[in-house]
Amino acid sequence: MKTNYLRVEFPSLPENISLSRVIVASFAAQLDFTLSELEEIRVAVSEAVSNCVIHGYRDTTGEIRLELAIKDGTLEIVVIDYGCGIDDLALARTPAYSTDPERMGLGLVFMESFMDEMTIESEPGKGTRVVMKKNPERGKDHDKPGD
Amino acid sequence: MKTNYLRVEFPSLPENISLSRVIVASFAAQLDFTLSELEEIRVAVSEAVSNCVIHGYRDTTGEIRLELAIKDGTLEIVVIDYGCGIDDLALARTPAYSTDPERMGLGLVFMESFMDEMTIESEPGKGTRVVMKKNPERGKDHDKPGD
Amino acid sequence: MNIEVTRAGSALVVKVSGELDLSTSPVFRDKIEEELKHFESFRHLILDLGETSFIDSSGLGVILGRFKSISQRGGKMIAVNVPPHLEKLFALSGLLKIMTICPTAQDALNTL
Amino acid sequence: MNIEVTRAGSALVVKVSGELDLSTSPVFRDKIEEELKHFESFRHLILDLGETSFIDSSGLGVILGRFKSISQRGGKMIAVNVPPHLEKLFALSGLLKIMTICPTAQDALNTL
Ligand SMILES: Nc1ncnc2c1ncn2[C@@H]1O[C@H](COP(=O)(O)OP(=O)(O)O)[C@@H](O)[C@H]1O
Ligand SMILES: Nc1ncnc2c1ncn2[C@@H]1O[C@H](COP(=O)(O)OP(=O)(O)O)[C@@H](O)[C@H]1O
Repeated sequence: MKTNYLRVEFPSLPENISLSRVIVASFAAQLDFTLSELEEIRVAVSEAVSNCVIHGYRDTTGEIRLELAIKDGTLEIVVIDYGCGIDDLALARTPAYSTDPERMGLGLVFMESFMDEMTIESEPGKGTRVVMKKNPERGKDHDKPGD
Repeated sequence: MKTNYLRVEFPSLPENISLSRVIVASFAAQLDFTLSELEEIRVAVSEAVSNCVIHGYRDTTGEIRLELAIKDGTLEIVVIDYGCGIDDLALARTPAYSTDPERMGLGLVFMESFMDEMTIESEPGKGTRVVMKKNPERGKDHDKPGD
Repeated sequence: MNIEVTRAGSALVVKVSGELDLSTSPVFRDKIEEELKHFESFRHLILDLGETSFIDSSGLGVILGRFKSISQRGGKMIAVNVPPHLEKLFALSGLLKIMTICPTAQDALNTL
Repeated sequence: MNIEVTRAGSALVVKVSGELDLSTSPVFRDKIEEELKHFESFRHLILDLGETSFIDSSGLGVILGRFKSISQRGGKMIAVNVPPHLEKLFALSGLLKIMTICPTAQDALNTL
């Protein structure tokens, strides 16, 4: 079974959100995800990285760390910021809840819906760490050729 | 003038060479490179990362580090391995020279031809560090919208 | 992202190509608000998503914002040529409940 | 990368789609060597690069290797539908000096 990883660091600039989607989609393509699953992964990553930009670092620019891994046929995505953190995690996870009146409060909902597993750890003033996992629907008995 | 960076670490697996091309091309697209220049950048990165895989780590797997930056409108690409290193740099840079009889000895030639600047530092037993720079032909007075 | 705006009677037809996310959605918002400001005669907004490759919650947020602008004018907002993966997002976000979807721009114009 | 092999008289026509680099070139090499081994009647190799999106020096290396196999059989190797950015690589690498390029596979077959 294939094992691989990719660790990425970049500043919290809006134009790096699309870059993070490209990186994750290309990495995830090493597993046998369907196009529709890759689309879901792209949305989940986009939400997690956007949150670091908008909420974690707000009007400042800080560093975002993206850790990708393939372990036992599962894709693991970790998104980390060293920003303001989340005071009340349960509240933050409530659908339609947002501290920003302009936003829909759907980012965490999408991450939960589109990935098999999603956990958040956060410490106010220290930052936030989101871990997401997803398995290809087509099962684990299907490895890509040429490896 | 835009400033950005991206630092990436991944294991020296052959399937990560295409991944590194995708990452660099997406990052480089934040500057105003032509398609033909992006093609040249893709080849240069492919050569540098392939060298880490084939020569730097040979039959072992080690870590490759890719550091990308946009500074004053110039793309900078640094490719680092912690592998065997190069004994004789001048010899290595000779066109058609290769320590592997199966290979063409053109990797360093391509990197030099396709990038504006290319330097290598290497220490036998410690590893190799290649720095490449390229400026978009279309000039520095042309910044992308939306930044 | 690229935005193409055309006019059809009392409707503004906006075709979005590429990706609508945090970095591109302000451009989308400003472009539409500007058109609505300059042309008081527009009541409806037809959003053509046939060439839209990606939308996330930041993109949905600006779409919802335009729905509100249009509703305030007493107009309708209709999305057309919506690819399946985007329709799923619309459903999940609840936007499907307030926004109409039609197969094509012509179908949308016929309902106005 | 994907390889499509067809036969045209004494020539093997190999169409490569996608990227030819360190990770895919062994598959390319093995596929062609296998065909050449099984079918002694092939003398020539026509390499269709119309759908090849990327080649680096690892890819050029396996192309050169196939040129050598074919030369040993007294055959010719001809590249067809070569995109401009690949022709530049062929020139830089010196491969253009030993390998023929034709616009289409039919043109190549006509020269044999
Ligand atoms: N990385 C983060 N850093 C700080 N706060 C966050 C982070 N991610 C989420 N939050 C908080 O959780 C809330 C809900 O997030 P989310 O569901 O993504 O919705 P939205 O981004 O639309 O606000 C945010 O409004 C914010 O207060
Ligand atoms: N990262 C590296 N680590 C160790 N040796 C290297 C590295 N990069 C290049 N070399 C040495 O330099 C030589 C020339 O490299 P290059 O021009 O890329 O040609 P090739 O890869 O075809 O051998 C290689 O054969 C190898 O001996």
